[in-house]
Amino acid sequence: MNHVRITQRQLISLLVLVRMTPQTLNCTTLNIVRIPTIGLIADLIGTALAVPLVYLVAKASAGRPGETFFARTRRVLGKPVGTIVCVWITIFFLLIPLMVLGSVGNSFSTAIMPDTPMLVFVVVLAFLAANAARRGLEVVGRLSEVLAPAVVTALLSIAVFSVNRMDFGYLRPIFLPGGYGDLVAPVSSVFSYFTMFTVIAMLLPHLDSPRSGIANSLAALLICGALIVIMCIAMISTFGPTTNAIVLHAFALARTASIGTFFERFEVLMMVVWTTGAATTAAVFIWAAAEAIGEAFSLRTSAAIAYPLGWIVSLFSLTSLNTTFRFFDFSTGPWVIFSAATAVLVTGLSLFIAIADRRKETNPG
Amino acid sequence: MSVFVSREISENEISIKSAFGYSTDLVVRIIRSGENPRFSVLIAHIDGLVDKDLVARSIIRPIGMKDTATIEMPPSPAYIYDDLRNRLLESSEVKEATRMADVLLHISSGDCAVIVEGVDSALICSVRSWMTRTPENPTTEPAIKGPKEGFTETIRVNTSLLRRRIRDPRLWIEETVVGEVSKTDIAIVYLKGIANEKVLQEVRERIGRVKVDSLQESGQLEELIEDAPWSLFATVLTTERPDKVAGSLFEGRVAILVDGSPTALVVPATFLQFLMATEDYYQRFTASWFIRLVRGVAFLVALALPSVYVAITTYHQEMLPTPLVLSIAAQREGVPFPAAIEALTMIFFLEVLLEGGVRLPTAVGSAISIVGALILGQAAVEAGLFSAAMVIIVALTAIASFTIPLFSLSNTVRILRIVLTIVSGFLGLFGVAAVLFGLFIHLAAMRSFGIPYFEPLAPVVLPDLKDAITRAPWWAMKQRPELIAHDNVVRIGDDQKPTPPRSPQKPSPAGTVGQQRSSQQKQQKGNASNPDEQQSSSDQRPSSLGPATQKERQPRSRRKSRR
Amino acid sequence: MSEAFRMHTTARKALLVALFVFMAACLSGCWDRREIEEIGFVAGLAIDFDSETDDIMVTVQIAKPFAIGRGAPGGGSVGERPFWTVQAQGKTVLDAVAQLTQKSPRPAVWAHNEMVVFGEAFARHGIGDALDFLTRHRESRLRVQPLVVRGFTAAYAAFTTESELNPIPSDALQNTARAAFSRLSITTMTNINEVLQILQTDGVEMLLPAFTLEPVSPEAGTFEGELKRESIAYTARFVGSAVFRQDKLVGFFDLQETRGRQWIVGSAGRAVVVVPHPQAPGQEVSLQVTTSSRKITFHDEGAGPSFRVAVDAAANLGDSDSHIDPLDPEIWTRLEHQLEAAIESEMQSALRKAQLEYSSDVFGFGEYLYRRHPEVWARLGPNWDQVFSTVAVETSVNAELAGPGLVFRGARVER
Amino acid sequence: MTRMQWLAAFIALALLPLVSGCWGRQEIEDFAFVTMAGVDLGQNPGEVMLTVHIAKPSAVAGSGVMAEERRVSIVSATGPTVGAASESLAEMLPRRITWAHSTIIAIGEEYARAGIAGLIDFLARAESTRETAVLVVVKDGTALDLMSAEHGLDEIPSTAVLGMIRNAAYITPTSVISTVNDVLKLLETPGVDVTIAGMQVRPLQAVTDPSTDTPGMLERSARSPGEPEESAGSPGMFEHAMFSPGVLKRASLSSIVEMSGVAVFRGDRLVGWLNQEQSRGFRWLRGDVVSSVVVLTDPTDSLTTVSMRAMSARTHVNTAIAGGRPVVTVQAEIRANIGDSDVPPDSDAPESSRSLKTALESVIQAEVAAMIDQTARELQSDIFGFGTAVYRASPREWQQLEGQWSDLLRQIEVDIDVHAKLPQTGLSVWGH
Repeated sequence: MNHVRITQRQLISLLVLVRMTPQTLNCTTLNIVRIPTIGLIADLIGTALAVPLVYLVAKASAGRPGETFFARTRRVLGKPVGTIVCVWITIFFLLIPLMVLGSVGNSFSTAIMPDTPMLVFVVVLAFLAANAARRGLEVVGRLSEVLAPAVVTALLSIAVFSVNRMDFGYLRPIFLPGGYGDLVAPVSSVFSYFTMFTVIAMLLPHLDSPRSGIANSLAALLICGALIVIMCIAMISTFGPTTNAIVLHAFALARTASIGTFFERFEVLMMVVWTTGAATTAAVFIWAAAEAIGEAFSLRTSAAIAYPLGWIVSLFSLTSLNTTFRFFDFSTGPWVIFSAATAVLVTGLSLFIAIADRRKETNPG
Repeated sequence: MSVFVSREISENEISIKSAFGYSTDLVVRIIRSGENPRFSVLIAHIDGLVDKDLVARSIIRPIGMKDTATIEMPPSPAYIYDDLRNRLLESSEVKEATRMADVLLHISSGDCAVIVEGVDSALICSVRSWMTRTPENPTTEPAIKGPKEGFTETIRVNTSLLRRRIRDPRLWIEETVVGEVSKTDIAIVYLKGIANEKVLQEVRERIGRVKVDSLQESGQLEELIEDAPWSLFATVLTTERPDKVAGSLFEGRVAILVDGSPTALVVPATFLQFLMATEDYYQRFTASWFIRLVRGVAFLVALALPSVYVAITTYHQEMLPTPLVLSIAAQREGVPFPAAIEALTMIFFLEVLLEGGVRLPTAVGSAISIVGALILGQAAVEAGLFSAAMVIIVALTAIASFTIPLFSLSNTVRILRIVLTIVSGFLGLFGVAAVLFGLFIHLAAMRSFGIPYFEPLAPVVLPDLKDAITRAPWWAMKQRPELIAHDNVVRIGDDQKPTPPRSPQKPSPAGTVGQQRSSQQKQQKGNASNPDEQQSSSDQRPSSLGPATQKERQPRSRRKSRR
Repeated sequence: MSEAFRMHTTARKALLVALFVFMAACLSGCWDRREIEEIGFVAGLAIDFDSETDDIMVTVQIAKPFAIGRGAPGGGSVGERPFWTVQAQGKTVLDAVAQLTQKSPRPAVWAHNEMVVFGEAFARHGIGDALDFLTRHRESRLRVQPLVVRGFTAAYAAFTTESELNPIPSDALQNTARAAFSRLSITTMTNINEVLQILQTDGVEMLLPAFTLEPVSPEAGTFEGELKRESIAYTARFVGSAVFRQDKLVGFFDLQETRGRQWIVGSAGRAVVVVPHPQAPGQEVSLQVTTSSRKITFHDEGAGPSFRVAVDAAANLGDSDSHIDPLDPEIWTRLEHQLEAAIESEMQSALRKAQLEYSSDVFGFGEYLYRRHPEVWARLGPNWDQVFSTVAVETSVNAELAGPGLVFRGARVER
Repeated sequence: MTRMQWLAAFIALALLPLVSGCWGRQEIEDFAFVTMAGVDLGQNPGEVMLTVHIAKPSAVAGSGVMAEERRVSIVSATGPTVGAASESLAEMLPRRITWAHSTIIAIGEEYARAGIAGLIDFLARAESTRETAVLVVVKDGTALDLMSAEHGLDEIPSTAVLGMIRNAAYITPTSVISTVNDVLKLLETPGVDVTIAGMQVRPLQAVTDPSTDTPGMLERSARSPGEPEESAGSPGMFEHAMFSPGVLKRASLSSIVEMSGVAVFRGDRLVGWLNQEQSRGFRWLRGDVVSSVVVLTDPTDSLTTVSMRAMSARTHVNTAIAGGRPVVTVQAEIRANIGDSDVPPDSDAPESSRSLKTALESVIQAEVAAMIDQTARELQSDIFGFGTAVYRASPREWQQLEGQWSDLLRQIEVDIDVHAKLPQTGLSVWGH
């Protein structure tokens, strides 16, 4: 392992930024619910469900500093199986920048610059992301350390300044009768986004104090959960029953927000958040994927494949997620299933590794 | 030409003269002195670089007065040589040189060479004296409050300016020579014990690597040792102000002085330093807190205003309030160019005006500003070539860019502004945001002599944020920059916040008085204009600089190996 | 001594040469000089045909800079129009233009002319003469935009239209045509250069944008168009395109047919297509086509030559009269099918009209054959006019719904 | 490949799309800024006629504008849907339309009766429209009437209209402000119906009719500047005042625009109107009255009137289903001051104030009751959202009632309890 180190604060802000970015774009969870409040409950349940996942992965990754999750997988499961697992998770890692870039491209085309081809946004952002990823985790960490507070402030200020348009009455009713079945889809959607946290398997070995990794990951998870709930409440009480019809929730909220009667141009803020948040998120996962590939195929330097990965990601998101409907279909269908499968796989593996290691420790040799 | 100084004085004469190609400013004189035996002494120096009176008084007169007759034993040349060196020569600094090349170097540096016949070694007397400029108010970094002296072209004067501010033996000065032909003196100045040894080693290595034939200005050295040669951003801080260099030394930085250049180089440099003026440290913190914020905003304005204007008016009209959008549209009606071209043309004219103003004598320079700003601007709007809004935007940009204290950063901003404007013409605000983000990546990845360039913003170093975008009061800035001053980070003692005596009836003798006094001292330490008191302050509170207490404090200072 | 002498002569020679050059420049120069304020900039040209006298009438609109000038003191009162028009008649276009100089106090400069308007009568008579004039003239630019007035209004009436937003009619007309072309694809954009190329090429005919001039009359009681100042007589409205065979006008395409032709030739930009609501009868949904492409293939088996045109289009949901939920896959596919049907019917109607009524190959099928299948063209080319009218053209459309705009489904309304 | 080559290749390819660039670029002066839009039914069935005001920037912002030039240009187009009509404006406009600055959307009564869902859908979906644009329905007229009417004070009609609606909504709470977003939300929420501010355009000849009031401001601006003062009733003065196309000069100001209550919808269709008192009843019920003047007949002397200025109203509405029909209890607390009175009331304060209180209470009660009569019983429209209250409290019950809610509304039982407080007397103590 090389000497790159990130601090605890950088880890938390990185995770928060990564998780909040999809929330500022297409918030698909709120589109698939029948009544908006279910989305709110789904947010809470999804966050709660993510806790064991994050805990187990963090435990498995932070247990032995200097050895990544993948190295341990390959050690415990043997090389061929371990490599397959590595490839699986790498593909999962690459799906996230794919989605984020597709989402950003569609959002820009829908809301801000309808005449510009989506290609431009995706390629420019993929270039920036690959560039940051190539310069290594410490640079990405520094970026997110600055951007995450900015993004969180932007989101909170949008929520705060649209308060005079809110009607908290829309938070009722909480359930339609016989509505427990309605929860399945939104909860799995929320949870699917939280599986992005599996990236801590790559991050924790680089933490300057690996032991704090578990606590920090959980802290980031809870911060995200709280922010998402706040945003969700703001959106539901502002848009009421139209919440699930809106394509870009945070953007719509930004267009509603105003300070007094003179400042009502928060769209600019959203645009900057989209650009920076998406580029950083894509950078994190391109870096993680590059690192994972390096691990799986024992490459000397993994930074060199950042650009090719950026290329691949932008190519795929331009061919497969180039319309809003395709993006929507993907993010509510295959993505949820794939991420759920990955979550099960990673959780299982983490458990298995933990048990195997403990057995090894108890009877050495 | 022989390699070493010869015992034959005539041979030496020929060597020296031929080495200088019989240059007319070379003075070589052979003095024959003494009664019995007579001895010959060769004196060589360069006219104009030496104090002629001093040569006559302290070299020629003692040689002439050397009375060999009184001595019983006929003295050998070696005896005369020793006698001259140890007793007679009335020069403050006498060195010996045996290699002819060294002798020549000293002669061309303004020393006087004294060669006694029969001795294969030369005495080098320091009699340097040439026209120097007295320290003046630095023209590129003027300050309203604070010392009014700046570096001169003479390295000795410059080191003396620093010595006067830091009267401590721990101010170490290492000298080396760079330049195969110009043989320019370079001084590496630092505070031993505060400066980071790694940085220091890096500086030594990089300067040692430099192979050039001549070095005329510190700017040349800067380009040869900087970290990111292709970057638009300077990774070496340049300044003309001794107080600024002294302050930087106290932060653990290393200064490099170059003979012949009134500009000192300070490394490692961080981005925010380029936005700081020395005055920020001398004014009360409330004022500098505000002024730094203003400057920060002005920096963003200077960088991005034209591009944001172009982007919003050509791509995102919905983001303007209705009255404003109609007003701008009315102004633009009839303007023949697209807004991006209009902005670029105006920026180009502005740059031409600026450059013209710099090149012209001051008297004519003001005429340029009148013709350029007033007549051209107004006429262009009236003629319908440009819109009034664009003139306002570009003028505002120009004024904002004048608030940037350091020239190297304002040059960077000038270039980036054009890049941003072009991109905004293509891609609107998305382009602006993307370019700024790319810049951010670049800045976050850059280092200056091992220190992250964008520190303390990326990585965030919480204690250092006290002296970053704004400045905390002096009594709150207890630590030197954490990543730079690695080993000795405490600079101000505890409880330095001045408070009035609690009750006038019972003044607590030690506490309040001492506190008030030390706060005064801090103020002075900032501008370092009163080293006496500063010395006494460290006497009173040895905790601040002393190495012994420094060890005590080390565990308390939060040091992390952050990169 | 000799050296000094030589220097002396060199200097003298140089002086002489300089003097000579200077004098030559002074004495002979400035033939083509024209001060900018002394010329009349042609801002538009209209050509009509008087069938009774067989005369060609040329109307030229010349800009009055002092009335256009922005912010200039006394820059024209509200009633003043920033141009004036001159008319002249002649047997040919050049003849008429030559007559113009007798009436114009300033020499006309054609370099800034961007538009030529043909009256319908002149267009039916043939526009070759005018094209010849415009290409032959030194100052005239090849990017001049030709337009055709549909109906019996004289072309010069176009100069009496005025848009409140754009004081110069030719500018306004051109910008309107551009918007109609790029936002709606209901007209074509072309220029003299392209027109000449088409005339030179076998197997393709030209299509020019057409507009009507509707008289503004208070009695009409309609508020379509702009509310005019009193002095303005007509309002211009783009109504499709004019179909030519060679240089002669043979008929017109309406808006839908024009767009049908644009789909086929692959130059449709954005377009709005209104389709019936898939659930609520009598309601409509408008779809905004953002991108489209087409592919032509040629088949020559069995029942004679045939073309296949396959169009790919992507559309966003524009708006809907009543509640629509595009996330419902069934509605989605039905909308796509309806869009496909709408585009296909537009193409078919254009094809029918061009083949059966005008037998004018405005789609360039012949040119396609000439380029891709020269051997077939060698066989069919000589009597392409007949072949074109009978050739079978199959059309197919593949439409995709891309985005819903800012909301997925609109207001839910119980009716 | 070395990293520099990778980088170079990536940059080159990344820059490639930029070469053709500037897709969305549009210079600001090439835009047609819609400041106000109006929607009517077209002449042919199924057609929509869209009329827009387009700001003339030079006329709005320029200094040397001729007094008689209008600041906006009016253009209209028809199409099967609003979106199609909006696009077909392109057929006759030399500039590209942007909706980002349209603050007012006017709706003709006919169109509103046919259903506004299409309009709302367009406004919500398009990327440049404002969701905060305010809607207004033109009573007994078309949107075109409102848009071609002149406004005395504000040169930009949309500003004038917006100002009028604001005044009516905040100062004399006899109207509501409904933005596109609000309407969209109300259409989606079960158990509540839409209300939109109403406006009316009356031909100015009616003004000369002595039976109606003659608003002075309008009368003055009706005269062209420089025209000699004539007596208000002079016959020749309004001869040219009939509306005519062509340049609308100030001299031809021919109609006045005024607020006229609130348009009541059921679903997306206009079903009826509330007059001003009923509108205020609606505002009392919603409890968002910030200031309102209520004129009372002095209880002690039936010839004098006292105007009360309500300072705040707090309302608690409870909706329940009892015996198969909705029972609504309204508890309102009004704080009011005495505004002015013709005759200083008796200084014998307690009784007088008590009787004033009951008078005020009964007026408010009557207004609320009239509003509920008109909407629930007459129009079967639930503009307050009694149904929503049921839905929120017990969604299960609502599911059963939803189908028959409009019938249930007819049988609504309302119990209104108004409690007025008169804490202050204004700046002067009464009884001088």
